Amino acid sequence: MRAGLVRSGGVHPSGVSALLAPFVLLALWQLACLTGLFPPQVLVPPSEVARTLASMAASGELERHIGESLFRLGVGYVLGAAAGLAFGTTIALSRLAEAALSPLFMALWQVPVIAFVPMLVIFLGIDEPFKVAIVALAAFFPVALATFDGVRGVPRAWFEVARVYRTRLADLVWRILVPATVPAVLTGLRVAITRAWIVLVAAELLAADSGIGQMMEMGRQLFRIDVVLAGVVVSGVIGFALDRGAKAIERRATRWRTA
Amino acid sequence: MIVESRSKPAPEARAAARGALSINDLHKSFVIGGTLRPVLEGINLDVKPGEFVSIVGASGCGKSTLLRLIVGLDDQYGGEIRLDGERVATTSLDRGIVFQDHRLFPWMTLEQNIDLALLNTDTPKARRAQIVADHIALVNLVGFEKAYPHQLSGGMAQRAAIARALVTEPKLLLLDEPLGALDALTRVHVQNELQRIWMTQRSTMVMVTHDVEEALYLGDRVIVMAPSPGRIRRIVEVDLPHPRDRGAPLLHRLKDEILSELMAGPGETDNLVRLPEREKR
Amino acid sequence: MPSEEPVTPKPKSAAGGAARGWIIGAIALLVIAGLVAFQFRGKESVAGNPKTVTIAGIAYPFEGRQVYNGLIGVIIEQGWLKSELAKRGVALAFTPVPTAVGGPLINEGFSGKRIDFAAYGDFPAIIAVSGGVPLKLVAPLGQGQNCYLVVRNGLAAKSIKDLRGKRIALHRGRPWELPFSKLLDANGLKLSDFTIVNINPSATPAALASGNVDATFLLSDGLLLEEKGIGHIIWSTKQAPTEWKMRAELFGRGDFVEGNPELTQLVVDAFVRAAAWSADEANKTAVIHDAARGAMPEAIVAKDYAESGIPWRDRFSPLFNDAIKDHYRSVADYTYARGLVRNKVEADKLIDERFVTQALRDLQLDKYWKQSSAGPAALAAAGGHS
Amino acid sequence: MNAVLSKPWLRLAIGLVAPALLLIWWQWQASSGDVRSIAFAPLGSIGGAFLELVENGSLVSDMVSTLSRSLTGLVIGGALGIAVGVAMAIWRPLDRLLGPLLHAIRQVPLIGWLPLLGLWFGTGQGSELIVVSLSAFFPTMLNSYEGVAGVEQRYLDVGRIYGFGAFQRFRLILLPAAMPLILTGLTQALAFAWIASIATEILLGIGSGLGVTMQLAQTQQRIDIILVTVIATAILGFAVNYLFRQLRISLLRWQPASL
Repeated sequence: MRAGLVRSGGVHPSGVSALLAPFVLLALWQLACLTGLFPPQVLVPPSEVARTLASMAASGELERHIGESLFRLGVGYVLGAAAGLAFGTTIALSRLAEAALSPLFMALWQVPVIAFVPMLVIFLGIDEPFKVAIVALAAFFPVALATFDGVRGVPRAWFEVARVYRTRLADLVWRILVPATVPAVLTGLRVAITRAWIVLVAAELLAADSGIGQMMEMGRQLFRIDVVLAGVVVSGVIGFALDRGAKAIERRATRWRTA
Repeated sequence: MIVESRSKPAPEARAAARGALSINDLHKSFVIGGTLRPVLEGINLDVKPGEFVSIVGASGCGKSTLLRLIVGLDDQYGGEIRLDGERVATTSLDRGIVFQDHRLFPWMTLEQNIDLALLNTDTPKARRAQIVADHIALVNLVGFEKAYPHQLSGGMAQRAAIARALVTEPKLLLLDEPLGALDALTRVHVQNELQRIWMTQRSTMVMVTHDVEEALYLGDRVIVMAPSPGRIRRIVEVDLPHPRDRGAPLLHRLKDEILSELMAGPGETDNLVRLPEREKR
Repeated sequence: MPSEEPVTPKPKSAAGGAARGWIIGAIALLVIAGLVAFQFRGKESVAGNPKTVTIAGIAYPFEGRQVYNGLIGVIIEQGWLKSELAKRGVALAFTPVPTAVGGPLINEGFSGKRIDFAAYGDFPAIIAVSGGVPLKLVAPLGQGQNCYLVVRNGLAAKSIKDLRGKRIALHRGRPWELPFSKLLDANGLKLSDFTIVNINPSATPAALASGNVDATFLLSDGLLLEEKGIGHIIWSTKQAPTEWKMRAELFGRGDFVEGNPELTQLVVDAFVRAAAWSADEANKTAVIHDAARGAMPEAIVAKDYAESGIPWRDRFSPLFNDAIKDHYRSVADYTYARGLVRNKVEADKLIDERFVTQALRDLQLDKYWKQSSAGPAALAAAGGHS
Repeated sequence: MNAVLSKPWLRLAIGLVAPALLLIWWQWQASSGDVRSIAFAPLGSIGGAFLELVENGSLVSDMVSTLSRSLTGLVIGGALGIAVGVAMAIWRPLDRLLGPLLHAIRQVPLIGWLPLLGLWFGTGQGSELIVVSLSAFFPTMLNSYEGVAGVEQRYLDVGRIYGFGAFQRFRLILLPAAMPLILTGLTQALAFAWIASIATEILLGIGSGLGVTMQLAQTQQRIDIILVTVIATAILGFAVNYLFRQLRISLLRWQPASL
């Protein structure tokens, strides 16, 4: 019976079936390794990856990697998202700002972060500020784009009402803009988290002594595919948790909006 | 098959035997917050083919739910709903409906919106374009065939929705407060259009409305319903030929009668201002 | 006729708009189809020959395709190996691998049995063997690559001792980590005497220029740093015994070498022929030109190759000697000591000299190369190692 | 002010002000003579490098190669993304089964997949296309799912009334209603496929492409060539994005014009 298509926001996938697919995948993976068809060094069985994860967790190395990565992600993301919100709102509200800045914005939106590396290293050195800046850049673009769409989606009538009652800019932003744009902005924030996380790992490949990206790069150099796969599991789980968190916030914030 | 002659024989009279709706002992309840709340109880109604019946009542008397059951969007009910003897279980092209929000697909032009109703009928492709054109003319929307819904006004969109519902020549046409969202002036125009279409098409029509005047002006009979649980309080016969004169004294008398009945309420001493319950769609 | 309500602009003549829309749509589809087809051109499937010998090597982007700069490039040009194998109904295939991630890609290829031979570095080979992939060193490839210690401008450091306590950029896990540790041992220093900063070579120039690091240890891109005026070289493996250099050899997959000695012999013959061609003084300019394709500029390659201590011919000598055995023993010890590998590798079991000696006899080249005279004397020049 | 902005050529002029300021700031950095000249090549040398690359034809072949790789990835990844996203939105158990797994995999950075991809597809031709298609797949899947799940029940009721079969419901209601979000997904997928295409050119070693030139320029410390590739990326990216916006406007002409 085709389940109703009403917006399914409320229904949280029940725990069991959510874990079913990953579990089946792991079982297949384990089987594939046992058949011996694939080289054990590359297709490392999940049991082996679990053992590596356990040993790294015990030695505190895993915790150091995750801690540093999440710190960089946190600071970078907040900076990037805040800048994105501000920029998105300004180019949405002021036609002049949009005409002046959006062409440059649309051009830079596609440029891979690797191209900014030399400049960033010059200005920020190669330690934490450099990596935080890269994460901020990655988060800035999706948030700015989503904020722009969000603010532009606000019906013009609402602005006219604000002008009629001569509301001050602060009230306009706080009472009208924010509630109206929250859904679009939250989607942008959600995309930005994933982007920031993936770019952070790339940045850690370039220059870092710790962090998930560095762990995976070293793993690959030293032909320790189990370490690489441990990195895959960790980054997948952390990324997924961040994404679900953002989705939960998005769902709660858009409860008032019926489909 | 008895061809019932109306006072004014319509040019292309449909076979009059189609469109006989009979509802006996219909009851329906919803589970809201764990408790079973009856919404409709003991509904018995027989609509003769070609008849126009209005249903009027305070909000919460389940009139929209009744329509959703008749059209087949909701098939959980007790009792019997039969159209020309056939039990109503799911949707069918024999029963058309017009909603309060016109529900034209925004991504289709006016023409495409009306044509989609014929998609699953056995009308040959060649004739479909002609049928659509005829119905667009019927609702006076000639020249807007290629317009998108956002380019039409409320009244025009509502008339388009009526055209879409009629194009399959349903035995029974249901109207769920079709004019509720329109301004007073447009509403009068569309009422006249509706009456003119009904007289030419001769299909059975059941219209739900909260406007008593409208119910009386259009309906051969007016079903007055009482809320919680929804049941039929009284059936008022309107013995006037069509098209009617809005100023007819009979209409005014019946209007006052029905209004006083609706306002009195069956002895509940609830205060006048009662927060309208969100009607279950 | 009921009066019409005010209506938004009359819908424009849809016919005109639609036609134009279709035309644009068609053009767009054509362009995309063309680009997608462009992507799948030239992907000819490898001939379904039952027996294929696959050799992997570092490849460089040059004029839109992948080129091999070293001996593999010469083998392809000579075409001798391809015809010899064809006589035996065996196909020859090459797997290009980028410099950025060479080692791991080849190791993954070896373990998946998709690669039979690879001309690549000592570190990744030892790492593969310790990871359980059986490899055999079937032919040495010359004298190895030079590494350079570059110090940033404005820092008056003359030797590694002066850099004690300073920040040094070193990309961990890469082969040139070993010569750096030998330099430290030779000067009685330890890694912990410095702040080692782990940076990818692509970010190093900017770090050195901005003073975020005081010095860096890397391959011939050190020469480029000097030429660009970002730093100056204060030491290089040219001043150290040849076996300190970062070495690359021809490694074969253990089971392939055991199972197909005859084919392995042909491959080694081809490498020795190419080495002989490259070692000929007359081909020097061609060798340097080819080595610069898609890699370092020619001038840098020439400067890197210019070494008074090693005659041009010896640069490509495929002869096994004790220096090579010592080198691989030290790689095995270092990688194990540093915890880069989990189980220690028996360097001696790695080496299989049969094929080179046979090749030299087959090609009458056994007197072409003399045992290089690099011995303890050269060690002294490396900074007073006792 | 609006009068000024309405004339297209004036809008274009305003749009060029910001890039012009950026170039002036750039030139000032480049000619500062000290450390910064490493990261900021003067405009003259960038022009020179541009001519050099155009003359030997590598710039054009790089652009075509990267554009064709990212568009192919977009076509494959996009089509799959829409199919899976729509299927998950229509068939709820599939969503509960596959959803969490796909959302977890979406978070894993590229470096994690390379060893496994290398194992199954070899370093040859196939794997870089898979990586690019993957990076295009996820944003399209996410947005197609949201698009179809958000279709209002009242439109589906109309479909039921007129006896729509499953395929008619999909073609006439679900797809058009979800089209705005599907197009948003495709725009994001284009940017991600583009960036992934450049990343794979560096990590997997491909004959030609903007990423290859960028990597080579980085090893040869030719900052001017890096900047030429960056500018080429920005211009090409801007152009393709502009075309996408036009496609969106023509496909969604049934939507009321926004603010």
